[in-house]
Amino acid sequence: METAVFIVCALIVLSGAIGVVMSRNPVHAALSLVATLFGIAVLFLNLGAQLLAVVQVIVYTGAIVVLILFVLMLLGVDEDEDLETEPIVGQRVVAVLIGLVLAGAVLAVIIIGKDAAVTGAHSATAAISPTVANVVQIGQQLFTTYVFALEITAGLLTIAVVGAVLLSRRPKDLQPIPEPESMTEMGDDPLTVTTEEAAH
Amino acid sequence: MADEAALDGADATDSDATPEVAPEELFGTLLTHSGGQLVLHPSRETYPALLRTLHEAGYFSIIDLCGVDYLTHPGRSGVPASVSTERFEVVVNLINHQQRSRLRLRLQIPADDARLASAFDLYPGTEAMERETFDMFGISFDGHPDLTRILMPEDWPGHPLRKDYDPGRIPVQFKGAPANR
Amino acid sequence: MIAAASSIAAATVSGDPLLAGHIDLVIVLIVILKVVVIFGLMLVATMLMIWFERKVVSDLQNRVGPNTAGPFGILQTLADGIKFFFKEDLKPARAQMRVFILAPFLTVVPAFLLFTIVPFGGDFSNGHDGSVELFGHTTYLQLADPAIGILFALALSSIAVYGVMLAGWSSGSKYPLISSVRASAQMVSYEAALGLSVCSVVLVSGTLSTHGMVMAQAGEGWFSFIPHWNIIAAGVVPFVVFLLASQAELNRPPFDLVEAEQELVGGYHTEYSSIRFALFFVAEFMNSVTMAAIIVTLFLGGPAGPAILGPGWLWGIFWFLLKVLAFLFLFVWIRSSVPRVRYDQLMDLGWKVLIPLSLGWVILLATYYVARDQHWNGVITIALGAALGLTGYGLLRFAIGTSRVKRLQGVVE
Amino acid sequence: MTTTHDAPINLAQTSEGAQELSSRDVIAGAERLRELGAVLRLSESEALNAELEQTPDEETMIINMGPQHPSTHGVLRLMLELQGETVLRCKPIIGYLHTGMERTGETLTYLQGPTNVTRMDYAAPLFTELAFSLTVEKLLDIEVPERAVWIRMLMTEMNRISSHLLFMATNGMDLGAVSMMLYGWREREEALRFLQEVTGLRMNHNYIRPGGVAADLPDGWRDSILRLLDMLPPRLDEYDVLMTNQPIWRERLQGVGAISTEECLALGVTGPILRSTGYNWDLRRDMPYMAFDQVDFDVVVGSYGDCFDRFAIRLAEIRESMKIVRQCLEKMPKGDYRIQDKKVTPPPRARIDESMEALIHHFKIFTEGFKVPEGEAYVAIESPRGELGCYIVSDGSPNPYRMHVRAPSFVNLQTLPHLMHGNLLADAVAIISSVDPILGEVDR
Repeated sequence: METAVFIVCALIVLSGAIGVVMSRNPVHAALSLVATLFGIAVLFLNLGAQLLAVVQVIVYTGAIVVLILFVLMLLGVDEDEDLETEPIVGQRVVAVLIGLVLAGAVLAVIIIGKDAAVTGAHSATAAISPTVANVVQIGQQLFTTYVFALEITAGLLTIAVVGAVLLSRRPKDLQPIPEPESMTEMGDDPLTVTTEEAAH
Repeated sequence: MADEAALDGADATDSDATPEVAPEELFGTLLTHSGGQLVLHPSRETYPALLRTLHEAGYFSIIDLCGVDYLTHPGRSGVPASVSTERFEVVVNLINHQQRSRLRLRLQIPADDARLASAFDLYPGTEAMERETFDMFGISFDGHPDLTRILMPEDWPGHPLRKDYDPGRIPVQFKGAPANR
Repeated sequence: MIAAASSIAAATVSGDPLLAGHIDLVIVLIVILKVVVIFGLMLVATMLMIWFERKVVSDLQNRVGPNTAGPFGILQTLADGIKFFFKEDLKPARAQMRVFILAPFLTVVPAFLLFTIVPFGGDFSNGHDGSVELFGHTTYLQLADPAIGILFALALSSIAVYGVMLAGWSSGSKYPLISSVRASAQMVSYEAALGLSVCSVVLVSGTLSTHGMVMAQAGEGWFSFIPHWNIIAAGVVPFVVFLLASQAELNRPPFDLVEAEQELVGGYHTEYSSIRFALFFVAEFMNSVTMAAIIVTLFLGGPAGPAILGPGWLWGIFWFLLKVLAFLFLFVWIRSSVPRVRYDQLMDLGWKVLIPLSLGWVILLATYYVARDQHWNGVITIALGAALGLTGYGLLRFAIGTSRVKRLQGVVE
Repeated sequence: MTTTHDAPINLAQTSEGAQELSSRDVIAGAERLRELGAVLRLSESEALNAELEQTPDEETMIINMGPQHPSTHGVLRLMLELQGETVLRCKPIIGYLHTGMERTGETLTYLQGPTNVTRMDYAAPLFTELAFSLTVEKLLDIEVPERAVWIRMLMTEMNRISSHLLFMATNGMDLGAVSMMLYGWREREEALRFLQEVTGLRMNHNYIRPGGVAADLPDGWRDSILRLLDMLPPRLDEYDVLMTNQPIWRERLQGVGAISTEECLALGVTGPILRSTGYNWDLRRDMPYMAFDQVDFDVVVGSYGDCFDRFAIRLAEIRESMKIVRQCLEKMPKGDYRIQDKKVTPPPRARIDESMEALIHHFKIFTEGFKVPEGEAYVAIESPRGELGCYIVSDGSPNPYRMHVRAPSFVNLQTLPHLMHGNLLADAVAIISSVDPILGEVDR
């Protein structure tokens, strides 16, 4: 049963991954990514890591790919991209080379390491105990053994957010025309502020 | 018969009397009265300058601008004798909110050169009205930013409010529908 | 689709005693029976919900509403469904056809799946654990009770957005496109607020399982139930946040920007017709029912309630339906009385109010529990925590105010 | 008749191609001035040089709102250039309801005229009838009887109430307050019921005619009005709860679509939009016609010129109109409801049975119409949407030589590009609604 689920999911994951690369339409590529992520979530389930599976769906399919699609739609990149021109010269050759090197590395690890590298164990760090709840195990691991890594990751993400905000700020924003002075006298009513704020 | 004679007489005295009284003027333009309202009769050339004067005098709004085609009624009333009448007239209604007064301009536009300076620069509110007048009478307005048809379809032939325009001859156009008239 | 759900549920099941031991044919049949019953009930409930909404709205608006098909017009939805089924299915020429066809199913499948984790009956009074006897087996009156229960609901609602987004995008039309852009931003924003308010509940209940939550909120007698409810135990704040965020998540007024008729014609389903449109319609109302059920489970004790006479599980169903109906009425009431908010106001509400509020509340609750476990002085800890939270919120408001002033100055210069 | 008709019509040519927003890089100064409504604020050279949102075209989207759209109040079509959800430019395109009513007016007699003009502003039909009738009466140089004047005032104010109630309904609907739509219509229906009692029709009454009104007020009209006047105030208070004091409602409208007095005057805008900028101008009070100088009412003005002010002004104007209606009720004089001038007024029904002359006269006045002295006249009244003027040129025949109606909505629509600039798409809907255009009047 587990094997059957694994084979089906692996097929979904792989075909999704190929779809991401091969799709000419960026939205189709993003959808293929969803298939891959979903397949991985089911693989997590298959391994008994329920929490990870759900988090995978919530965070990756539910938030990240949605954001990717959001950007795609907002920018209206719905036409087929021109594949003839390469933004960076020779990037395809380099990409193929790097891909081959990575694949070779993975193969090498499997071949050299034999059973030692691919043990079939549920997890490389801690075995999932069937009796203790999933959430408890992950929580304990995260906040004891890996608390430093967790904090570093949090810090990294915060820095990334701040950086993104800084980058997206435009020093000279829209420059609308100043509002003309109205013939009517604007009182000291607090409403004045709202009016002007919203008018811009 | 007696009535007719009396009427003739009245007419005669009227036409006799007009040259004696100097024509009334306002803002350097001929002025007449119509139903209690002031009517000015500027020429096409003096129109832009008059508008500027009026704007300074507090006539901040052109409330209405429309055309009239006097093709079948050339002897119109209310126009002073010194003004030579033309086929078209553009009637502009201005309002002075401070003095609560209205002013009407009647501009004579000849049929062979149906054009007038646009009031858009001073009175942007005439944008749609001038377009409508163009659409309906074919009077073009120099200096109008976007003088296209406004009520009729883009490619409509003719100007429907001209008196020599025969309504009903042109089939109503729906895209793709055969013209069956 | 339900079969798929049950296989996931079976793989993740933890609580249901039915699946604890050896699984034989009877148990499989019981599960299938549950699936079929829930599927049918959901369809009927959706039908009734559409009728209920139209009827209540029309009452609130001084008009009659559906009154011809069946008694009180109750069959109106059925008639509409039949009509939709026989309507011509228009396919826009510029649509991305495969995605266009897929999108309605992407909305309707999560809507069905969502109900699997809702406990809708059972006797929770006097210490009973809500289990019932069915063909000689003990089971819960809910399709699945995975350990990660409520997270499953969040995951499904985050998938549900795909249907809306892709429908809008694939239509090849501009209004639906704007709608799907709105949908994606809105869903991602309110998912966060939704999740954070669920966090408070999880903290209080100590479990992610929906059955466990209902158990935690059960009590004895008539009025001992109510103090256990999370609406009180977790404070009112998470409840309010969840209620608001769920309205946004459901695209219901006043947060129905995605299909704001006055602005975007029909929103994402502008180009849809016939049964495909009906699927969106069904999914939307089904989600309303399910969301009401989830609110009831999270905050009002689900089916837990006193059993007076007769079988307790029937009382459980009765209490559950009563609470759900109350919420459905509330939804309809809100819909008929408030104008729609604007897109930027919606985002402001989500990011500047609801998310900081629910985050602060989670931290405050956590502080309280830590203080209790460590035997600190509860009052002082809470006061400190609250003061810190308020300071943080004040700083946030200040920052927002400053940025607004700066923006205005930049505009003026 | 002329060569224009002989020109073959190429149906394939029928396109609205030229009615497009011009591309951003070919915008001339005047074009930019026009689209921003900025004539008053920037000189042409400044506008050319100013770096006004030089957005590349890829980031903007042109969207057609209308002519079939739920919130464009009929067949208004707006071309919006959007950047995200922000409206950069807007171009109203009208004419979809153009039926040549001004031309039709030239073929109808003065007595038939009101049936034509009443179809222009279909939400406030009595006002167009009134403007037409007043103009004709001015050309005829006649005074209508006192009672007719007061009946006209009563009826138009009732019509103003119903028109503003319709605005309440549509404004609510446009902002998503669906219940408000039905409440507004419910109350409007009550007002229309009274109009129907008097005129026989809910809309397009053809009630106010040159020389007076079509019929006297029916029995029991006082009770109907009093019932209405009792019913409306609590309902209006309900609107305050539902809308005026609703935080979401205020958020949606306050500060949205602001316009200044100068801009309004330059654009020729009148009515509630002008008053919302704080400009104290109401033709009923400032250039009184009929007997408005004898009634006591307030002219409601706003302060900020935004959508909320326009909404609040209209709500307050309902209350003011009710005040006027109440005064009409008290001051309604006895007498004739139409002028007893044989030239203008058809003989009473009873006389037709007795007198051959009356029958002939009746026949003549309805077939041939009455002749109006040569001349031209412009009369303006304050309709619910602003100054409604009628300009008639008479050549002495029974038909107007030229009939032109200055429709307030037609002019007010010009504010849309200015009001919408820089606002969100959702605000665009609120702005259209707050301008309250009636397309029948715009296109005529």
